Amino acid sequence: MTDKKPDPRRPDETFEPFEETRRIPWPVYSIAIALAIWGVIMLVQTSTAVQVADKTQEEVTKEDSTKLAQAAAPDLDAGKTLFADNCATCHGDAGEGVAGAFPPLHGSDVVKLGGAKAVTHIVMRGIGGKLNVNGDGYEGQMPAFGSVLSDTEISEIASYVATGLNDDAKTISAPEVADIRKVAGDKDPFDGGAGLAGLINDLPAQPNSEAADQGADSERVAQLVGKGTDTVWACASCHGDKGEGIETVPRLAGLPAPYLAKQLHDFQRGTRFNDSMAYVAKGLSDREIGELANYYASMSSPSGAKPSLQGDLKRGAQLAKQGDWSIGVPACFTCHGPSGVGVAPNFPGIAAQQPSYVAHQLAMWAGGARHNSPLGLMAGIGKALNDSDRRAVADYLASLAPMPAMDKTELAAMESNIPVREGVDQ
Amino acid sequence: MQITETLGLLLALSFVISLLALTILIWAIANKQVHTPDADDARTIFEPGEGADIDYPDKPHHFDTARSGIDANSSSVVMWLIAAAVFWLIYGSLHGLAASLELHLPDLMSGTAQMTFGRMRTVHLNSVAYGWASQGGLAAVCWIIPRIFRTNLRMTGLLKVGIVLWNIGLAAGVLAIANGWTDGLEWLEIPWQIDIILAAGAACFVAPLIATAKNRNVHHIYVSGWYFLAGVLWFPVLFIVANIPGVHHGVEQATMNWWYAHNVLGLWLTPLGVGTAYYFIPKIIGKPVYSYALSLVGFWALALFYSQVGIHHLIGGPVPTWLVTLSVVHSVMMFVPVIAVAINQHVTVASNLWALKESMPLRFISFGAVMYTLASFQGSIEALRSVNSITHFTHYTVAHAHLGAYAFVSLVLMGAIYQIVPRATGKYWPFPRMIAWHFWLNVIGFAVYFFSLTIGGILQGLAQLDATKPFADSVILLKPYLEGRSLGGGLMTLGHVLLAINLIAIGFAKKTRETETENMVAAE
Amino acid sequence: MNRYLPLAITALAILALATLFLVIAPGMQISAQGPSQGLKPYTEAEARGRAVYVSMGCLYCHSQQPRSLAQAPDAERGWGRASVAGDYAYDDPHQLGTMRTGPDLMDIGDRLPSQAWQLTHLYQPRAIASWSIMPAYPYLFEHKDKAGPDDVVVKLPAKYAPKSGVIVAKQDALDLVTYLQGMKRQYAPPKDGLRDNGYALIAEKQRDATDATTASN
Amino acid sequence: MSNKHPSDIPPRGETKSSRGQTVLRAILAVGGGLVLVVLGSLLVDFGLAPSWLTGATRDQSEAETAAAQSGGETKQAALFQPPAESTIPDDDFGKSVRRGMAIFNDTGTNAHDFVGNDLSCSNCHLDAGRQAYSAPMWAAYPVYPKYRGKNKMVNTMEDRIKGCFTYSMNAQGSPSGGPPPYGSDVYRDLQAYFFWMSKGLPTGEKPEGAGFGKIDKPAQEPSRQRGEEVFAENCAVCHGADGQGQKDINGKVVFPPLWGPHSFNWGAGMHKVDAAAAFIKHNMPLSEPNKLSVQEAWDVAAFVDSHPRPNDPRQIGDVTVKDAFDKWHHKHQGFYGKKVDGELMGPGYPSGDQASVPAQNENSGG
Repeated sequence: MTDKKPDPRRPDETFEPFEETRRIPWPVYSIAIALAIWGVIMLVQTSTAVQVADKTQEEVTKEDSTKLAQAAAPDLDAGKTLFADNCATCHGDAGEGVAGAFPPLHGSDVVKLGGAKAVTHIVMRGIGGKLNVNGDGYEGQMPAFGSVLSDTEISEIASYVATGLNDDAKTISAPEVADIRKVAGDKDPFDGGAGLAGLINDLPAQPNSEAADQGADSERVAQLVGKGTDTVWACASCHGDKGEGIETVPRLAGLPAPYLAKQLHDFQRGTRFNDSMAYVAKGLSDREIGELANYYASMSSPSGAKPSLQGDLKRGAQLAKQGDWSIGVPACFTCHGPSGVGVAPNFPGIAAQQPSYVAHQLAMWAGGARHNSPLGLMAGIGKALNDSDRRAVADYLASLAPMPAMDKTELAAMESNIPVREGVDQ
Repeated sequence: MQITETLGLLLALSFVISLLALTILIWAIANKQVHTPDADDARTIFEPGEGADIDYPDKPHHFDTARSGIDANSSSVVMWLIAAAVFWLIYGSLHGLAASLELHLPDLMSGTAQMTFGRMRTVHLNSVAYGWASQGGLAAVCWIIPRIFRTNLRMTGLLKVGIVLWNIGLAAGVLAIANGWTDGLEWLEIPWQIDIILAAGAACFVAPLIATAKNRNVHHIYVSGWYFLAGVLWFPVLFIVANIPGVHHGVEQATMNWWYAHNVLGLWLTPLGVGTAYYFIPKIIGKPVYSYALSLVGFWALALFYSQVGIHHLIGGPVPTWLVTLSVVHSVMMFVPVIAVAINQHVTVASNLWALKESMPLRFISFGAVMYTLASFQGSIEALRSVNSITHFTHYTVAHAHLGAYAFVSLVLMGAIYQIVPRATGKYWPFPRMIAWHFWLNVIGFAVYFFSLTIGGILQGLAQLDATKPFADSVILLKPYLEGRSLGGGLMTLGHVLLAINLIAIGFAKKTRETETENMVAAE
Repeated sequence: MNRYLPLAITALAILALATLFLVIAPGMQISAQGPSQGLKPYTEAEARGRAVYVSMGCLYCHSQQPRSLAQAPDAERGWGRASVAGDYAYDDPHQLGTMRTGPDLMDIGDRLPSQAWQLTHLYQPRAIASWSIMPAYPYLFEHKDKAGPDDVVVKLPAKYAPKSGVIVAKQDALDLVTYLQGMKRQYAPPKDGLRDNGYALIAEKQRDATDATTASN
Repeated sequence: MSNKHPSDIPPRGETKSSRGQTVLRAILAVGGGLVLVVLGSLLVDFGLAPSWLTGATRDQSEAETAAAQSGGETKQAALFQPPAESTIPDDDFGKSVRRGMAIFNDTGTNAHDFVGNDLSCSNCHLDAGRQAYSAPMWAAYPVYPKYRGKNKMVNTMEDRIKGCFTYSMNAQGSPSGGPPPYGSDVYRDLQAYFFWMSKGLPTGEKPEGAGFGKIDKPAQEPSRQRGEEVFAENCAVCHGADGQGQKDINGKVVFPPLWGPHSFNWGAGMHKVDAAAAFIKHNMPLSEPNKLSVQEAWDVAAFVDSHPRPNDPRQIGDVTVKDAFDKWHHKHQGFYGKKVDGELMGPGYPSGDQASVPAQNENSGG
């Protein structure tokens, strides 16, 4: 390019003859005006955003004042609704109970003698094991609601049970519930009727507690859970001291041991995908997996979950209790048991599970990144649910009381009975 | 509550002010209410009788004789700046390439803290933004301002002090960052203590340039002059306000951060690039720019709208809705100045396509100018909330940033260097063919780079929006595109090395041009 | 455009206007909000860890600003609820970030609370995830023949473990992990928390539109 | 301005005349701007603009994809859609509907005295009796009263429900020892529920979706052996390897038993292999209807229906299994009265011992 000759197409000296009249081309005008109109529209919309925010704030103050009013005297109507949502599944709509399975609350000697205070204790801590009500024997597991219901809510339920279902005159207020929570909030569930002896005077004879000796966990398990090994992190360092999980780390407490063991084996084999858990599972022996699974299955702990995904709880409840057959989704509880307590060995409890975990796993099933459910049942369900459905159901499940622990005798029976079904994943 | 309503009003006010200003401006131009620049003004860059010959970079131009006094006066400052700029270009490119390699070969250089990705990338950004683009741009400013004002560059000594301070500050800053001492804000990583040196250096540029403008020998300030003079005022203000320690924190600091970072692009690098292109395109072609009156719209709309786009980096973030919308709206309004500049520059080039074949510098500069249009259009679209959901947080943004800062600003400045250096030194480029090689390496390298990251970024963004895909998917799918980026970056770096070789070689070359120039003067 | 002074004054006035709208006005609004209830100032160790985070340039791959569910499934990934301005009240420098080459870290302390996990991952991310492209940070650790009584030993798989001796975390690594463990932003957000609600508005508008269509059908 | 090139000085006279053009251009520009805005908003409103431009919410597009994915959707749409639960009125009629629904979904609890096994109505009438092709109640209600061959008389809905209690719910094993007496509130509430559900359907016409739907004849004779494999593969996860279903930690039945003392008796419709095959094909496994092939459905139905279960309540006293077979079962495609692995199907379990493990090889009569 050094020795270029001047270009033969020399530009005309009088170029741009229309310079004077061609000021600003009209497309420039058009575009500028169109953009300006668009901009004004955008800004008008944003100004409504300001109003939206203001409204919310007012609503908040209103909510707060209603809450304060409630604190004074428990709202029995609210108690009735809460009873229908949380208790009626087992105890019946009118608290009539189910013969041989769930003790009645209407006309129950336990409620009559203990009043709203005893109900509060039981609702908060849960109860498991042998129990006599009105002379009939029951042996069930009632979950602890302390971690999923507020003081106000418990006071409403307990007051409704005491005064609405029975003719006790005394209700219990939210501050009183708060006092009970301080003393007894984090205690284990009552050990059958015998456990209530200290709480209720003159309680008719109760069967002896048969609390299976939970026994000291093997040193190895304690080591794995609390400290980990040279290569593997401690389970509790992510899943929490009580196995309650957090965010996308799932709750493990009370899940069926065979289910837990299968998941660990799947992580080992790569049939379930999670880098951290694959790392952990590869560092565990089969024996350790079995022991850990039993450890967590027999663990009882409060719920560590609360709705946090802005899910529509009504829709969530519908999906959990009735399903949405128009998109081919049966109720969660059809397989995962009433109130999501789980059905061993294949159907884990889903109550009080961490919402981000549930929503994320449903999404992973939908996308195929997780594919280890029996018969691939969850894949179809995951695909049928859309984003807001996933969040709705995850949030609803997070609002439920946690599943009770499985006792060791039950676990032992399960282990011997359940054939390990390998290779039927997908 | 009170404050929200006030802000709602302010928000509306801001946009109304911008719109009113723009309307008045356009009305005034259309109705000749103000003196609007016209074709005569556009000819300011030419001497009488000039403007019919292509301004060959390697051939003495008859116009240069008239200007040789002016050029000789500024040439040493310009050459200092160019030498420093090209040094930082090479230094920054190598760091950029290394950072790019680290993204797909993570264990390649993991042994030392100084070479970790988070630091290499930061050194790259600071080197190229403050070392290369700013100094390259200032070189063009110091070259063009005296020419369009037909006066000598004033206070060249102070300018040289500024250059020395700036480079000392920058070197200290880059070393600090590599060793982990950083202010921790994007574009503002250099510790504020070191920023004092840089601010002093920047201040040394303001006074001489204003003094030169004051002493100009022309009535009309050519459009490049508006951009340059506004830019040299804007940048020090931005730089000082943003770096005051202890004032900003939390989310307010984030809004300040992006007010600064985007204004460094919009009110500093862009004016440098656009101003340079506005001068060299008509100058090299030898014809004034097409529809010069539009340049007024281009400049003021840029100032009004570009200055408020920064918060589009925080769309969907923890900042007030009104603030985001304000920036989104202004981002889209950027179509106006960009179209104006595009009509000015591209029509001038398009009606003189023959010149692209003749002049390598013009090829760089007009390619850069086209990239300015594309980058701005892309930026406006990217600021829309729906598009931003996909592209934000992904490598798409990186591609976009390079489209603006590299394909536009850097290529324009490289073209300017190829045009200026022979005139400033009075020598020929020793390896003219390498200029063509440089051009094509950069264009091809950039194309590979840009399309890799654009496609990869969109896929990455879509994967991250899809709840049914684990996060890992967005990383795994990106890897081949990251490799493509390294390939493109490697080609670009190679191009820069060619520029550096040419520049070093011209330093050792024998003087050749001056004699020819003298001959021409004699001939006239 | 022939005079310099008007040009300079107008140019600076425009910049002042932009500063008013982009920095001063939001700054006032944000500071009127104050810190979110539930947000604690950084402890000394957390602040030291944060300095390591800043100095290593974690910002360039990790954002700290979960988006709203109307925009992206961040919360579903366990990245936490959408953040509001008050959540950052104690941040200086802010680390909001603009890239998600890696995941958002606003709520990492909730999602991955394990110190041991974090140390392994910092020492060598690929010991956990083979696909990871995060840098390793071996210089935050030292190789010792035998761990001292106060040393935190990094748990490593055989592939990345030293042939003899142990890898222990330096103070920088421990501080950094303390900072990460403290990144918990799951407390209830203030109802009037400042954030970009633009996406929620769009979603609302579309819902209204859909409702209108269904109603007319 | 010393540098003006003479040729570039414009003729000043033109300036005035260009004024008019300015106005014209301004009008053109405003018009053009408006047209752009209108066109743009029309495009957006009619959904012609790409979704990435309009920022369509993810929910919407996902829902569309989901709808597109489920192929059966179009077929489903043609079926009757029963009203949503939320439309049950709040008056006394609504209360009756709700009671009926409660009985339907948890029969053992809410009609405790009349249920002799572990089943609920909704175990076979899925989705609370709303699911098409799983004998939805909205499809049954409009065709009653009708003549039934099973008892050779005109059956009212009450008669029909009584039959369900008698056979499918094995009322003979219930605390009361039989189905609810005529006039019981159980019938009233269940009928209220069915009536509410079928609102809007013409009476006397059998709607599409009724019964268990049609199933093709199998290519091969149904095989218990193949059926056993299908069962282990697809059914055992929920119904247990022994077909006895599963209960939760409190002993509440979650998955119903398919045979044995706690399942439906030999008089129930589901003991017929053709009925069971149709039900299985169209409804099982839950959430994956039509997963099994026609052959597999027949095979596994044969396997399920060839196990002991409570006796046909009509086969009491002196009536032997053979008598019952000749009188009621000879036309049925089932295993009643036949020998399976040397064991006679039909004798049931000794009454009053419903809970015990089935006695092996017991002779007829009982």
